Amino acid sequence: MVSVLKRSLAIITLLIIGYWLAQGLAGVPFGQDRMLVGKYYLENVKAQTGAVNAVTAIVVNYRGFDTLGEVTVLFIASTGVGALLWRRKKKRTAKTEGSVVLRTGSELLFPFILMFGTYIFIHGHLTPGGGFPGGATIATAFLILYMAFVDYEIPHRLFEPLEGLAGMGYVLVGLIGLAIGSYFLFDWIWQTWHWGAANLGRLFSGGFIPVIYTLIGLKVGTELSGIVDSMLTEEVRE
Amino acid sequence: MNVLSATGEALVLIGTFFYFLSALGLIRMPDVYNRMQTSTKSATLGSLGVIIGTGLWAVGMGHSVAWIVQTVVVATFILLTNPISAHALIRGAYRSGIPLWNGSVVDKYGEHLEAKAEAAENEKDEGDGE
Amino acid sequence: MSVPHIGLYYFGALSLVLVGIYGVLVKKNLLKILISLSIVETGVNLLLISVGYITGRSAPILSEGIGPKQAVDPIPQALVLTAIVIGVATTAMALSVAITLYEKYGTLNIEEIRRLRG
Amino acid sequence: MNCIPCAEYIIVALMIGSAILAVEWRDLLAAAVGMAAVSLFASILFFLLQAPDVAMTEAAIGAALSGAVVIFAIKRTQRFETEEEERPGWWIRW
Repeated sequence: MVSVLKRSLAIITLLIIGYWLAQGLAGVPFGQDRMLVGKYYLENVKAQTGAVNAVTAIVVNYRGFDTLGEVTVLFIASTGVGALLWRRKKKRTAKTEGSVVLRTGSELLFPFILMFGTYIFIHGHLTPGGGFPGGATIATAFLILYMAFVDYEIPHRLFEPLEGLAGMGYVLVGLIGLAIGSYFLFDWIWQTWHWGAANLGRLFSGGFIPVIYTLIGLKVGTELSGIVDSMLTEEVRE
Repeated sequence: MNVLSATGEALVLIGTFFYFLSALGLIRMPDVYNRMQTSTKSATLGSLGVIIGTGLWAVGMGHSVAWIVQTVVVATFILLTNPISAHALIRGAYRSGIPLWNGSVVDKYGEHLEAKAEAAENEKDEGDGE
Repeated sequence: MSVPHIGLYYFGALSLVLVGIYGVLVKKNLLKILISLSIVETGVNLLLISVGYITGRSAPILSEGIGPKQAVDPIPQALVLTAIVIGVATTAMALSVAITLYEKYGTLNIEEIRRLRG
Repeated sequence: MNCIPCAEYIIVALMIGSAILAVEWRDLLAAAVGMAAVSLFASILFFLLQAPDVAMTEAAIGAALSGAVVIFAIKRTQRFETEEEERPGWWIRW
């Protein structure tokens, strides 16, 4: 049982921290225009990247190097989960099979959830979404299959190469920009060819944003489902 | 204002009424299973009414036909997913040992589980005998 | 000493951060500490997004009728978008460390684990 | 009558309440569900703050995957916060 003294000490500390933070936040009034860099991005996003969704353009185009770092962190975390929970013999130890309704329903809905995730990351430059939510949706589809079936496992032979190839593809797309005489992660589809300038706001536009977001979506989806897989399989003792 | 948008408004009203019924059942019902049943069943119906009603309303107000197509797709998926999730939740609740209400008379799932356990027992006994 | 006046969203985000820090300070179970850290993370994300909000403007998707003058700040949204996904991955990694500790020591109480060291 | 602000107040209150319950509940399974509820309410707030991208991500990750990962960890360790055997609380038997 947590002692009363510890609780009250914690609450007093929190009150002090809270007062201090609120004092700071009171100088930042809510809902006022204080954009500096964001204004530049918003004014030039259509001309410079060809995307309609400014958030996507910032994530992939203006700050693509940062996103590459984030994907690397995701990869390292996923590898860490796999390494920490590695055992010589692993198997799923779930006992309760899902009911008939659940199994049939999840089999029926699985392709639709995959299709929705793909839709999210292909249309990332037009509508809200992108590779990160799309990949999470795909991982949720595999999570549903894990819940419904006792002995389901993701196709490891397909997923592990896909994960690596998606990460390599991201770097490769960036290196093409370096090769044709500009900087790393240069938007070569949009800047050099102006490919898709005629149909701005439709699917075939946005430079390399759909390409990179497809790769990110595949990577996030495979890694999150890999995390789910390694958390759910346990060691079997003979 | 024409027939389509009037129908849409009526559907939205009916859906809202079912939402109200489901919230009422959530308060009034005695145990987990009854509450889950009333909330899921009438909330599904209410969502269908509200969503399709919105589509009809928008078409009646002169927007494009894409509204009704999109709302029908959304309603189909709600009709597919909502009962399945409620079923899985209730099954989990039963298996984790939450008791039924005192006044319940039918427990088909419990009977099914008992019959299954008995069958397994008999099979084991026969296997031992041989 | 007057009470500073902050908006509703700031209040919500700050409360989430404080509740999470309380859990980290007081609780002794490792999983409960990780749950509290996850709540802190949600609070920080909410704080960042609400700093970027501008009253009366709409989402930064420049479709018809929404020009650069009618959109909120897109940069905090772009930051938080990636931070959420990274957050769940790092939480999963911390949880697997906790699982490994439980398999080694048979407990999740941090004081017990410290005593068993060496 | 425009009543968006009252909805905001209600959602913020529910979110803080779920956060307090998620920290205080001694049943870790219930605490995981409370954490998922915090994420869900935060996702609604993100949508009201005109950030639909973030709202989608938070709804997919916070409410589904994060809670699921915590529940898997609870399945492999122990359900209650302390060592002693405890019964599920009143909120289940109610």
